[in-house]
Amino acid sequence: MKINDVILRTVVKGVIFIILTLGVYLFFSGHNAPGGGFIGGLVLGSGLVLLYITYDLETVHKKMPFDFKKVAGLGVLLATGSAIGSIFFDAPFLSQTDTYFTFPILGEKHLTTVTVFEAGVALTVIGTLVTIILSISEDE
Amino acid sequence: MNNLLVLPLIIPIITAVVLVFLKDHIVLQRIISFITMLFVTVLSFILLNIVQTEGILRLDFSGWLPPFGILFVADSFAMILVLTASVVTTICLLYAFSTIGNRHEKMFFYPFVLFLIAGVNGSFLTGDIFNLFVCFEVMLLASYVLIALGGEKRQLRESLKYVLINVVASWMFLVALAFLYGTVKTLNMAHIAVRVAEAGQDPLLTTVSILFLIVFSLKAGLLLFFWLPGSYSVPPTVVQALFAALLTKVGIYALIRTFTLMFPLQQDVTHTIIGIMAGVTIIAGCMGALSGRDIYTIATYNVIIGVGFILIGLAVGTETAMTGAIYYLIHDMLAKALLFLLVGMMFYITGESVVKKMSGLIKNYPIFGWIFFIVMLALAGIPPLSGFVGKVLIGQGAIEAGSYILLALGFASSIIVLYSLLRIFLASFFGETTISLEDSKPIPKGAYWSFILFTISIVFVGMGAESLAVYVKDAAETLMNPSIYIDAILKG
Amino acid sequence: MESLMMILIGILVAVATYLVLSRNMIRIILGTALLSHAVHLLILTVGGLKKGDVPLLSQSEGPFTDALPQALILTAIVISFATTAFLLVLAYRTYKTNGSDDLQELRGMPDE
Amino acid sequence: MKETILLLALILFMVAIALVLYRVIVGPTMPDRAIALDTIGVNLISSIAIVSIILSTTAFLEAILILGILAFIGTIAFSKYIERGVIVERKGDS
Amino acid sequence: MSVKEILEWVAVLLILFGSIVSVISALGLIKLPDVYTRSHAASKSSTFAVLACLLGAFIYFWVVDGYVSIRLILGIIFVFITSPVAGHLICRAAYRANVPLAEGSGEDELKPVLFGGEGVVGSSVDLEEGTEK
Amino acid sequence: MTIDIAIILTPFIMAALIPIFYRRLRKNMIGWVVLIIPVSLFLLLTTYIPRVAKGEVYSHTYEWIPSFNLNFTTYIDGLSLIFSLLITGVGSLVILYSIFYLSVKESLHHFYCYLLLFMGAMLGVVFSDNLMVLYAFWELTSVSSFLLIAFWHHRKASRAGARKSMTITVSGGVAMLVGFLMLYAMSGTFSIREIINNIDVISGHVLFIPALLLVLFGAFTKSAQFPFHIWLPDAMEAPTPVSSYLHSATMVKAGIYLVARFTPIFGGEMVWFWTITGVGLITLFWGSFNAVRQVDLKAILAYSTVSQLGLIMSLLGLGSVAVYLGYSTETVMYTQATFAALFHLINHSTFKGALFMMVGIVDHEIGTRDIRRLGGLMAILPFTFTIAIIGCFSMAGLPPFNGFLSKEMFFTAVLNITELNIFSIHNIGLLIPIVAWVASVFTFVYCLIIVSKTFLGSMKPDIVEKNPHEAPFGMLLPPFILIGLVITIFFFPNLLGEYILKPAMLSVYPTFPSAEEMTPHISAWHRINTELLMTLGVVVLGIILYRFLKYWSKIYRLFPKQWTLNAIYEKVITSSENISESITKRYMSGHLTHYFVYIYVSFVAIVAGTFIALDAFEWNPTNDAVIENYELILVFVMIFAAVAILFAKSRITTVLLNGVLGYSVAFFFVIFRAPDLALTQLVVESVTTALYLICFKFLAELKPERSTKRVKISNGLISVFVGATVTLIGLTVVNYDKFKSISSYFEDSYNLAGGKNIVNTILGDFRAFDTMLEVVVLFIAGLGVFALIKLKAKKGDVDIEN
Repeated sequence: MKINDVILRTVVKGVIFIILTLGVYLFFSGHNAPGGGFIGGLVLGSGLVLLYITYDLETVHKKMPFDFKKVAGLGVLLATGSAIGSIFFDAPFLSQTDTYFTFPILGEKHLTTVTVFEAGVALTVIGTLVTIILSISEDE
Repeated sequence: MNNLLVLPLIIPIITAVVLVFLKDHIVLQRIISFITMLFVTVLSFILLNIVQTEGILRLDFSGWLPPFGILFVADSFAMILVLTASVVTTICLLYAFSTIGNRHEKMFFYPFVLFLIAGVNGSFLTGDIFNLFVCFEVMLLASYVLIALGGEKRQLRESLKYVLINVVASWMFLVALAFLYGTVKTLNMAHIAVRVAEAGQDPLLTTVSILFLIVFSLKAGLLLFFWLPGSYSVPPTVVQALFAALLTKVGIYALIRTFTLMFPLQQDVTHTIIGIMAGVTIIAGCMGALSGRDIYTIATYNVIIGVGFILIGLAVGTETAMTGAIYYLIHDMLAKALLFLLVGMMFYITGESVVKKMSGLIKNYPIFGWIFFIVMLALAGIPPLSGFVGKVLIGQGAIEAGSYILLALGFASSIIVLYSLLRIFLASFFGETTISLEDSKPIPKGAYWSFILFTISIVFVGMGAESLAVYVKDAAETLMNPSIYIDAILKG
Repeated sequence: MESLMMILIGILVAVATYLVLSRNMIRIILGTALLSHAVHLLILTVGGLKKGDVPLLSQSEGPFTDALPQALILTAIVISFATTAFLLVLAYRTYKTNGSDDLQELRGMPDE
Repeated sequence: MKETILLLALILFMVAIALVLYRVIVGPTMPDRAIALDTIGVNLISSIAIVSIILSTTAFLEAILILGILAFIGTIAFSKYIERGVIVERKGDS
Repeated sequence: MSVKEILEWVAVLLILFGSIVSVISALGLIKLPDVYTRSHAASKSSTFAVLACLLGAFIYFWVVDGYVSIRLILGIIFVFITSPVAGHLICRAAYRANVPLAEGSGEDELKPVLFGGEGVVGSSVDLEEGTEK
Repeated sequence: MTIDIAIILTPFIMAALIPIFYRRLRKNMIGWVVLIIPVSLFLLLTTYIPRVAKGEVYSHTYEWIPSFNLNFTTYIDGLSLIFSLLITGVGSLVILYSIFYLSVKESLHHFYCYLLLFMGAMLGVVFSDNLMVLYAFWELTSVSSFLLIAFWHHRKASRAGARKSMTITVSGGVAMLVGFLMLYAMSGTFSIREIINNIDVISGHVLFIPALLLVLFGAFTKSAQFPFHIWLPDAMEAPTPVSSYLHSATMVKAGIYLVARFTPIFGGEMVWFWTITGVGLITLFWGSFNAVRQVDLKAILAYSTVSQLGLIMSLLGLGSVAVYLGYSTETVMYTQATFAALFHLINHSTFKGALFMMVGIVDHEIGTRDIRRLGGLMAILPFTFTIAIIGCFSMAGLPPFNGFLSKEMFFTAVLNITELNIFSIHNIGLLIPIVAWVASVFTFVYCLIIVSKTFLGSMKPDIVEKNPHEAPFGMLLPPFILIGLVITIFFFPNLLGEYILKPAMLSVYPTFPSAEEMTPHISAWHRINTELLMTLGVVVLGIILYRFLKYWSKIYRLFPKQWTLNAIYEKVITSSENISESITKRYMSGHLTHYFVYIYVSFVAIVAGTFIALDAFEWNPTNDAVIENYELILVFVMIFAAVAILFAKSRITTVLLNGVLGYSVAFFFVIFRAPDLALTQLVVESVTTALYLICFKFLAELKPERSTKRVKISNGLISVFVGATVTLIGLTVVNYDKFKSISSYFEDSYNLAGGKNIVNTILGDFRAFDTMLEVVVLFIAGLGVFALIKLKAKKGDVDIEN
């Protein structure tokens, strides 16, 4: 029995952008406002899961051919790597630095290595979340 | 630079993640994981020596001074355990190479082992109580996966129990942490010690410490060991060996830390309870070992007896006893790992786990049999093998402190240990050989190597106890004088 | 409020314990979920409630509520999520291989 | 006065949540519960908005949006579960 | 009373209004006889309530703090878009899962089209305690 | 490397070398190569005799674990020299004997390896001054004797005997270790000599008597004293050379050595005197009494060994009186008991060694050791018969053999002691000579049995058929050497006394000024006295008893079978196994619920117990934050939802209610000013709920709990208690305000770490390490889920998975 999901899919196409934008926003705003890598990652992950729910594994996989385990692994590497980086500068492990950069359009921005760390966190969260849900869904 | 301190934790983690990307390159995985563990072992040995010369090391992560940030602290006690754990893991890897099989290897077996050891090392090194929780979880999650990996009926069933019990234990840990934070308002272990001392460890703080006692007892298998026999007998042999060698020891480590560093002031309450629990654990362990009809049961109950014995050292609480406990910890980690590897190998070559259904193995596997004999003697504390020095020192401490009941229980238990293992040896290794040499399954080379390396280390720990004495004495001194630790953290 | 929260936590814990003590896998897992809810509230409560403003420097001058328990809870939430995910999968794998979700039927002797 | 009204509104929302909880518990069918949970989520959105006003902070406004998103995802998931027993399908047009 | 104050009052009253609607919708959710009618109560009234409430909050922050919250606007839009879809989906699911209509509903014209008059669909999902499996 | 340590280590080195080189040798060569070791050691040790006789002692310290006072201190004095000579001397003979006794088909390399290990361990025991090293070697003798006894491990009886001997002797060793540790605690040293020097300091200590008893426990188990003697007869399953070595000359003498060695320390105690004398005499009697009823030649010898060991032991006990009394001209006569003990020790080794070898020959040539199937062997095995008759008569205490001399001295000692008026000897002291005499009668009887049942009478037909013949020369030589000694010692006892026994006496009585006084002149003939009359009585009554053996042997049947010591031992072992099994099975039920009950009950009992016992509860709600009405409603909503979960019948309901709880928690986070938490909790809760739903595809619907009402009520009670414990402690904790939180530091986060969100700064910077690990946890979980799903047990794959 075929069930058509036209309404859902149409709405999701629009909504997904709100979600992903929100995720990115939360990720970046974390340092000064609620949010951060973890929540950002979760929201992005939820967005992806929403796609999987609305469509199906194969369709989404064609569009996004990632191995999400590796995405998660990359995230861990990024997080630990940013942490271990400080060793080479003779600073204690996990030391973070921050500077103010002036970008052409965005103006002065506060950049910290925490962002790299948080990016690692976010990637891991996305990767893990999707891995878990996909693994279970693929199970016979 | 003290940054070296984090390496025993971070290197296994990074390697593990890298290995995830090398999913199908099994040989590469083996080589990399082995080199990593070798490196960690060497590194922890170097660190141990640095601690010797320079005193307690600490690494304040991100440079935040204690008590605000998280930090790693390396005193001799922690480093000894890190070193032993790394040695055990390295040797166990050798065993794994030849026995674990492709299916496991492709399913991230090595990454999980590395995560496990990372969590274990982290638990030994951390100086922050909440971080201890997190390190515990790293270790536990890895152990959950390792125990369930394979997906057999029995395995899944027991792992479910194991996981559920540990989830509840983790919950209790969090409750204890909440209460601890609610009272002393700090998380750094040295700082907690200072504040507890300031408050004179009043009744509420003692209650909180007892809560920690329960939590760590669950992990260590002290009195609350019900989960242990079932769950230690289902996973693949290497995993069993790693669990037996590492997991309960982390709980023991935490217990010792808690009651020597953070809550040492109400010993008549806390140490009495620990003593009673240790005594009951030994009795129950002995009964289990006596009742066992199959090799796994006997081996797992031996783990429990070992836990009780080490904690007698803590309950007694003198410096001699503590020295003994540390020696015994080292011994127990090595010998229990070897015991489980041997027991697993017996199962592998005979397909049986019931003692009486095997016979005469020594004919076809002489080295194997004699190594079992040696580990049996070591576990029974027969000199000059590894268990002896620890046993003697714990006994001395118990006499100094006048804890004669614990003394009697502890020493009687070694007879039961001997008896139970002797039963295996006599029934399974001695006796008529039923299988001819040609028909018998060969033991893989890697397994032999791991047996031999473990045996060498057991003999070394016993005969060469003197070479460890500097470290162990230093560790015990630090444990008995928490101010050394506290000063190293908070002053400087 | 703290006292009220403590009572609520106590009730949650009691319910969770009862669930954990039951025989059905799902109930037990739900029990652990309840336990984690309870402990998160507990950590928050022992840090002191409503003692200050939201811990955002951009929003107020202080005093702020204790931020450290919040950070701890965050970590705890993530860990309990990870554990729950694994536990659920383990539970259903066990159910599928062993054919029962009743822990009493899943006893099995250690030396069978 | 405004404070009181806001508190009153908050209480009303709580009452609404409590009432809806009845539907979650009693059912009798799955869709009933799903709808009720959705409603609870939506009511929580409103409550958070009011609390934000009372605490005069904008820190929780993200929570509002997120709660909206989650209520939506949750409801979709539920509806798929009710309809097909599966939430994520393996192949298209199965 | 300045404009600011009036707006504040408007905001507060909007919120109050929203809360009252929400209670009514909750009552409806309890009182109405079957899932379809309850869905009606839930999706319409509670959407309405939440929109009123969020609008109130938006106005309040705007007026009092001078803070135009994009997140709130986004939230309003989001709820406005998704709430009907959610209601639709859940009702459809309920229908396809054979949740019966309340006594006294009009004739079910969709049934023969969807289920071919059989009225049986192989849903394995538990709908109601006692009836499944 | 000096000589003394070389003596100890050489056997070990050789033992280690055997597995390496044995393949290169012809099988029958191994024994000859091994023989070099004990012979050369023996010769080496004899060179010490004159020097030690002059009163010199040799001591060297080698550091082993100096940090804990575990040093390898060798000590050679008169006492250790006696034993070391026996060990190497008898050892040489036994190896020589075994070369001919064991067939080349046996795994000889194992045999000699164990034997050398044992020899080294024994030498270590007698040469060690450090208690811990002594203990180490002591256990090593147990272990190596275990291996020797289990040499024919394919036989069930061998294994059982080995297990028994190992269990009993190691238990004794462990007890002894505790005793040693107590000595250390009292004296602060592990050196026996230093302890002897400090004896005044420690003798009043509370631990003194327990230490004494524990050390004796060790000695008694090793020397097969009643009631621990039961391992010795079973140990006869070992090959005969082993029995003749271990159970005549060496291992069982280790306990004797220990007692002699510790006499200077403990000798002054009444407990010491009575325990040793009493146990010795009981053993003496019990061993000889039981030897009579045995039918296996080796079993007779085993019990006879037990009995003789009891004799030596009781002599040492009698001799300890002299330590108590201290030196004076009158007390010197009591030291003669010790002298007799040492003398008999040597004598026993000679004749018992010979007898064991004799039995070996019989067994080897005839194929049985059962006296009911033997008889009339005199004609076929004349040399063996000679050995038997000399050995037995010596054992029975007849002249002209060395046993006569020591037996006479034994009688003297027991008679002397009755005249003493200490330790309340006057009450029951008369028993001592009576028991000794009765036991000697039985000794005489079993000696007769050995000789006559084996060698006299008529030969059984099945033996004749086999046409047996006398043993080869190599097998006869060692026992003949021993027999030669038996006679030699009788004629020249004072040579032995002067050169070997005299220095040993000084070791036992270091406080006595001269060894000369303690070395009596041994003479075979003295005037007719009580001792001689006693010997005569033994002979007469012995012959009578032997003649009428079948009439009175019925008394053995009076002992019910299930009450023999062996049966009790077995019963204790099996019942302890069974009891442990039933108890363990009872609580280790495999029920997760039970385990949880244990955990929760101990949680409540221990934590709440401490909490109440210490009276820690305090509650002061005045500092609480205010409660708003809407919060109250929310609390009720949560309680409702939580309780409803208990009664929910479908799994979806429970999950949804859990979701409600989660959302409510999130709302609490909002109320309590935790925006990050609220966000996270919302998302996590939703994702978790989704996970539940996804997994439900594979899980069954809830069934109603099928537990009984009692279980439900007890579970309910436990739950309430757990909840109450958390609440009560929590209430107290909330009011605890002795300290300020460290988190005020973080409020400066913008300046410190450049972030305005304090929570996020903590997570990303102050406590970033937690976050990093938490990410790792998440990653492991994800990977784990993947692995768990993908890696399924293969169908039909039996659980052999390594």
